[in-house]
Amino acid sequence: MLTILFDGIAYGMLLFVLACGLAVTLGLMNFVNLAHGAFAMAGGYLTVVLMNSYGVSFFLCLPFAFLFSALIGVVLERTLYRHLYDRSHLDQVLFSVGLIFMAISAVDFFMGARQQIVTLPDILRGRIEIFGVPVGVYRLFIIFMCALIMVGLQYALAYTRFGSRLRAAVDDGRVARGLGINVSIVFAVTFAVGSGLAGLGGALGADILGLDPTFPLRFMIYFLIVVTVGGTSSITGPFVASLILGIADVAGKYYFPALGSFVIYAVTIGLLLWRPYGLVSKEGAR
Amino acid sequence: MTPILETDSLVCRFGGLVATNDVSLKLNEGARHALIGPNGAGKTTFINLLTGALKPTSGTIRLEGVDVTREPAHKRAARGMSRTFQINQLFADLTPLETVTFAVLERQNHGIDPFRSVAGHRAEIDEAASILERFRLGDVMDWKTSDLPYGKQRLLEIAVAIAAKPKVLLLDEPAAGVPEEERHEILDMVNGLPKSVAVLLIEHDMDLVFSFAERISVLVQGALLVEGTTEEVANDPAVRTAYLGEDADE
Amino acid sequence: MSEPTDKTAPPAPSDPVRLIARKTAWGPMEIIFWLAALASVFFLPKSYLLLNDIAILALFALSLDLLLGYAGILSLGHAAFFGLGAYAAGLFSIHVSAEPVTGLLVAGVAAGILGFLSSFLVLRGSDLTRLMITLGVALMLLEAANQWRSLTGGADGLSGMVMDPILGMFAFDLWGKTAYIYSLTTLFILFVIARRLVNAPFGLSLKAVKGNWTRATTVGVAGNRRLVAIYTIAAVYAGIAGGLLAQTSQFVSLDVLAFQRSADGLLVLVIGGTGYLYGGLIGAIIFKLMHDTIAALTPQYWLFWLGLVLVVIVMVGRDRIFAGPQFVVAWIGAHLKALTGRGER
Amino acid sequence: MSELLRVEELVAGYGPAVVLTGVSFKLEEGESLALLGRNGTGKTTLINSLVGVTTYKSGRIVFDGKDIARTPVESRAALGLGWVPQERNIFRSLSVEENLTATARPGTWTLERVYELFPRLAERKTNMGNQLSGGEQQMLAVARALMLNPRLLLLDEPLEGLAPIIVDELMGVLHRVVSEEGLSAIIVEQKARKILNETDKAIILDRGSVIHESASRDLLADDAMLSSHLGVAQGAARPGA
Amino acid sequence: QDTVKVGLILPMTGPFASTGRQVSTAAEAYMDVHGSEVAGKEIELIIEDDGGVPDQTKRIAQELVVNEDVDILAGFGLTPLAFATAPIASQAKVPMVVMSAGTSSITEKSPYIARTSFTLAQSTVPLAKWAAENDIKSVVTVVADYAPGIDSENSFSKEFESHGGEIVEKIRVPVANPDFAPFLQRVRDLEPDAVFVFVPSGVGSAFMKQFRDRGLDEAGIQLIGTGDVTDDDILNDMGDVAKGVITTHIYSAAHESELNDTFKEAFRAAGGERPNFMAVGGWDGMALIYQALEKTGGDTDGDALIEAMKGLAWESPRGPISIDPETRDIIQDIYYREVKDVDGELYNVEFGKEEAVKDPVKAGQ
Ligand SMILES: Nc1ncnc2c1ncn2[C@@H]1O[C@H](COP(=O)(O)OP(=O)(O)OP(=O)(O)O)[C@@H](O)[C@H]1O
Ligand SMILES: Nc1ncnc2c1ncn2[C@@H]1O[C@H](COP(=O)(O)OP(=O)(O)OP(=O)(O)O)[C@@H](O)[C@H]1O
Ligand SMILES: CC(C)C[C@H](N)C(=O)O
Ligand SMILES: [Mg+2]
Ligand SMILES: [Mg+2]
Repeated sequence: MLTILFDGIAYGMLLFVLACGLAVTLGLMNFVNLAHGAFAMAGGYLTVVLMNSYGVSFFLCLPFAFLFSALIGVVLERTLYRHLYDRSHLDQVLFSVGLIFMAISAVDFFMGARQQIVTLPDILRGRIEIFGVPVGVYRLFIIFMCALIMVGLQYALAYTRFGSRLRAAVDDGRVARGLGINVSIVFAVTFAVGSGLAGLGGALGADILGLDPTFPLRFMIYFLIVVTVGGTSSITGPFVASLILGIADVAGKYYFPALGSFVIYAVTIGLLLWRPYGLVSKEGAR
Repeated sequence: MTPILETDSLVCRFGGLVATNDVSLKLNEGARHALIGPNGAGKTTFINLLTGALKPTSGTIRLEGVDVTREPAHKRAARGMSRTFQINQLFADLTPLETVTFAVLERQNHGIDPFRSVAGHRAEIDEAASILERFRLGDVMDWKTSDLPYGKQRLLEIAVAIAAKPKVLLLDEPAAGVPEEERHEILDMVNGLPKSVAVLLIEHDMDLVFSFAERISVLVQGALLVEGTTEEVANDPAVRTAYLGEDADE
Repeated sequence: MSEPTDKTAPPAPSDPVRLIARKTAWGPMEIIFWLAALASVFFLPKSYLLLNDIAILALFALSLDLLLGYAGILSLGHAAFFGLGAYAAGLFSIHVSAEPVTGLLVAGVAAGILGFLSSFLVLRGSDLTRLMITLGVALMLLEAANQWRSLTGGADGLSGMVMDPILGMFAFDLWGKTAYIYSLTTLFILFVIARRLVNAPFGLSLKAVKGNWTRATTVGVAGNRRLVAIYTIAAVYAGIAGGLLAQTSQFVSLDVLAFQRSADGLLVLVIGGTGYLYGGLIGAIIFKLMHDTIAALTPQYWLFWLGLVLVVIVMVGRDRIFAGPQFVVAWIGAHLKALTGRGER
Repeated sequence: MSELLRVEELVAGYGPAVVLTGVSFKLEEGESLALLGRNGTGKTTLINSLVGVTTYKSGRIVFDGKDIARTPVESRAALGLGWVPQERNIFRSLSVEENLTATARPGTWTLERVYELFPRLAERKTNMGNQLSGGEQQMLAVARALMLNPRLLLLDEPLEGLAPIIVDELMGVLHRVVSEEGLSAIIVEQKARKILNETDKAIILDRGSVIHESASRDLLADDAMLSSHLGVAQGAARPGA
Repeated sequence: QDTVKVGLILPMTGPFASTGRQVSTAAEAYMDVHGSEVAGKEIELIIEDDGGVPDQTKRIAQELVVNEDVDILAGFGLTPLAFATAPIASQAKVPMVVMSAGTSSITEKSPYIARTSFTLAQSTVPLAKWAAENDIKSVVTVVADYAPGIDSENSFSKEFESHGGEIVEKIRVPVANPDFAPFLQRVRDLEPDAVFVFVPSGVGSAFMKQFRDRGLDEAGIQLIGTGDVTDDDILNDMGDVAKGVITTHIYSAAHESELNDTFKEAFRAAGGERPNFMAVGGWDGMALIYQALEKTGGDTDGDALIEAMKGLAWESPRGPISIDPETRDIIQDIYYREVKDVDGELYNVEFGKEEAVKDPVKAGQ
């Protein structure tokens, strides 16, 4: 029972780590970056290459994965993404799907179509007992990382001026600039952080979720569910959503294995009907 | 005679804030009534309650004697309640002609007609065009609405509201953003509506209010402070301190 | 910024009807488009199979355009209706009657019923919410089809369909000729109906509801009901498209319900542009041809080039690409003007 | 008094469309200017061009001795421009207080001081930007500009939608800061007479250029001028024509 | 002209791209080794991508037949892809060589279908027998929820129960499943002697790692499965967790024979890394086509070719195989293997075999 709860939490947290970058780019910047998973994939593959070919330690790979994806993010943001902020969501969809396609093919070309495997260091393997409940060490580690990210983001967005300047820039970029906010830098930094978080998520998730070139498409739906159910106006929303969905999915599969993925979709629809603008939302009725 | 529009102890809260506090107001057929009050007094909120854009916390709204408190906005509109918005609510991608034609078609319940082309509804288009002419929008009726200068958009906002041939017309600061010399014209046009139409006007331009309204209600912090004729209100000391300021009549 | 329409030659204000009619009349480009489609039946015998695919995809995208372009409802789960139509047509042909036209109607009706029922789920919320709810519905249907193996064949697909000749006269052939003509005809008929629909007051009211919900409601429109109506109609269209696929390929697999199917439809529509009905059609032609050509050159990495094209379309701008030749002329013109010093710069 | 702003033959518009066809005027430090003109004559476009959010074509904008016509938009606020856009453009997902602090720059205008000026805002400080009444939004837009601690305030119809008593108060404050704190201001207003009493200078725009420039006092006395350029006239000018 | 066109339709992109890659590389490798001329005819291989979507497979097959005049259709990475195309083979009388799909009933869908891959029942039945004989009394099955998975679930439980074993529970997991945790936890709580697993190759490693991390091995539960979980393609990267896993399958890259060495080398030369059981299906598919053409003397008539294929027997890199003349399905040896470290690399090392296994599903009918 408690093990299932713990697994659900860990799974939810993993979803959160993967999706929180999207919560930043889609939720806060209002850019429908479906290619989010591609940045996650970049982090995952970097980890695989560094570990398997250069023997770099897994722990060191994590910050590298963040930086690597952030770097790709910032380069793409400066060259391509920034031209699309004021375009329609549909154009953004088309563009980011195009990027996904290119990423999938490119990874396939360089790394092959097969599954890549990350071998975790021994201290992260196995399980330990906490209050009599056996828990997976790696899952515990993910929960820990997630808490760290959550606190960091929450602090940056709610307690610094950066958060309000970002939201101002998103609400009305033209006026924000007129009032002295350097919108392009704010966006570039935010985008880099969002991509970097994706990369970190990819590195952390590769072991549990597997890693192959179709990664960005396979998990796109989960990212989107988390951000939508959570609501786009905060980080806490997606966090809570990840928890609920993670627990619901794991418990659903444990208790009703025959229902397969039914549970997570049903919960998603139910939550969205209950709170159409997400769990945490500042929008009122229409 | 039953009033055409009547509210009874209407209350609306936003969290701790009482935006509308026990407001009972009557509009008779053909009324020319103004609602004034300081910023944030709850005027727009009151109109939102009347039209169904907001749901009241308590109280009732009756339109021609029928309790419409729980009715959705579109039903109230179909009963003859029409409004303008303090911040323009227009169809950016349609032309003024399409916009007003749409309103006319809907008034006649043609909106669900899926087969006859809009262009086939000649009478409605002509009616829309003549409304636009009246509002000096004739020469721009084929522009994209979003390309119109702000002042013209303001006029279109009123034209759409009038195309519905309302029984009650609620105007939320219709003259804001309109140049001085055209402000009076707008209200003249509103005045030119059939005498039976009841008009409730919100406006901060006291020249307009005093020249247009027969009765004025003053709302302060969500509650009605005074209601009376133009003179009564203009000379009410409480209104002067709360709203008009000292040099109000220069 | 878009120039106010027709600034140079202001139309006689006395004839507002013409101003409206001008936008809805059949233009020469439209007529050429359909003549070209007709010509393909005679001149492209080798491509019937591909053309048939294009026609079906075009119908699917057209149905999405009714939703997105005219009602502003973003759906990532439109495959639910496509797939339901496909299964309905398939099961109907196996268990009831192998007559294609009735089968197609059954597909449309089945999808329409689902569309009507599920439309109530998408009435509230933001774009993103609708995106996820539609997606969720489609994925749940996919799970259901997967689980209900006895009826649908589950992951193995529904095989054993054998279609009668259309109207008892035209049998489906290996070259896909009958299939293509059948699909094209269906597409054309449904297109004409859609065209009437959007040019009628109903269509205008949809644009209004999409453009500004608040204002449309204050004019007296029950926005929700209009959305339910168009959602149902779009579902019928998608169902018929699915039915066409089932009948012309005589096989139904879970893929008809897959996320990929919905996403392709959306891509196609966005490539072609929304809100003028031809977007889905043009998009389908571009997408399929592009896919087919590139995939023939590099079966492994065609996805890369397709992705690149999508990125380029967005970066350069759809309008400019479509207006290609005109744009070049206009561009040269503008620069000549600048050179002679009479331009704005 | 020294010159704060000099605009020379400014040509600007939106994309390819030219709205301002060559605007020139001057403003001294500590002076207030009324910017008048009919609907659609380019008042907003002029203000926006000073802020930098239109398409600049040619001409000079000399602010404090430096040509800022090509200075990036976001740097102009730091130079001392404070903008109140015509449509207020309150950041809807920021609370009232965040709206004030997000762009604030250090100086004499602080949260306390603007709350003192608009007590209404202090009462509503946790409301989101889109949960304000029209007039409250207007107050917030002005307060937000003041929090930038600018040297030149650009006010595009700041009085629109404000209750008469607030209008008086705001005009009083503007008058005080201009005369006592050496701030300058350009104020767009539809009601010429209301504003001319409170400003030093006035210019009238028509079809994208200045057709009249004088001391406010003189214009106020010039009934002919007022009625021919601002008074009742048939049909608004078409843009760019 | 004297060319024989072979249309090879495979998922070259999408989630099953690695299947397509293995098969197509092996087919090309076969042609590199054996030349492109058979019985005086030039073999032309046309590789097409169907992305794993059945209606695409079918359309491509149809186009190849009517426009390109292909003589033989081949490939078919997944069961539904083969099902969708079967009617085309019948209608156009073109032989269809199934090189990868593994559901038993495929060959029954058209008299023109022959298979060089395997059926899942073929692999699982010997495994069930082995389990029963090796002191395993109770088993939980975990299979991917699609036709091959269900085939394997059915044939395993039938065989296992017939030997007196007990199937405690049958769990089906979604094909695209992000996390095995809940399923594995359930298995653990059910405490069977062993868990039988079939998941498509690729997903296997995640399954195995979580199996260990969750301590199922410490709880005394043995992991057994078809060779898909220890797919040669990725086996080496799995690390310690894979060691000691017992599987049954048709092919191991560690199979010791000269022919297998040739195969592996050719495969590498054609751009692959380590060939797996899908690759060998592609290699043997080409072998089947070559031999059938030899037999007909270059005649490409569909009936003649399929007739020629029946009963063919030859030595494959996996061992001896033949085509059952009745069912046109493959008859082959099934090997018992254990994952072991061989010179620093992980391999499925064979330790026994079941000879000439026919598809048990069809044999049982
Ligand atoms: N974003 C825009 N794109 C294109 N043209 C515009 C835009 N904004 C304004 N215009 C045009 O520029 C001209 C000048 O408009 P502007 O808003 O500067 O006038 P204004 O004097 O401020 O009028 P008002 O009194 O209505 O506020 C108008 O004709 C208008 O149609
Ligand atoms: N959605 C909301 N949530 C919370 N408070 C709100 C909301 N909408 C309005 N308010 C508050 O309710 C009060 C009344 O607002 P309302 O818009 O009715 O004022 P008003 O009388 O129209 O003022 P104005 O003359 O400035 O337009 C204001 O103080 C406003 O801040
Ligand atoms: C084991 C796999 C090669 C089986 C194949 N994926 C099929 O669908 O039949
Ligand atoms: Mg108001
Ligand atoms: Mg203006």
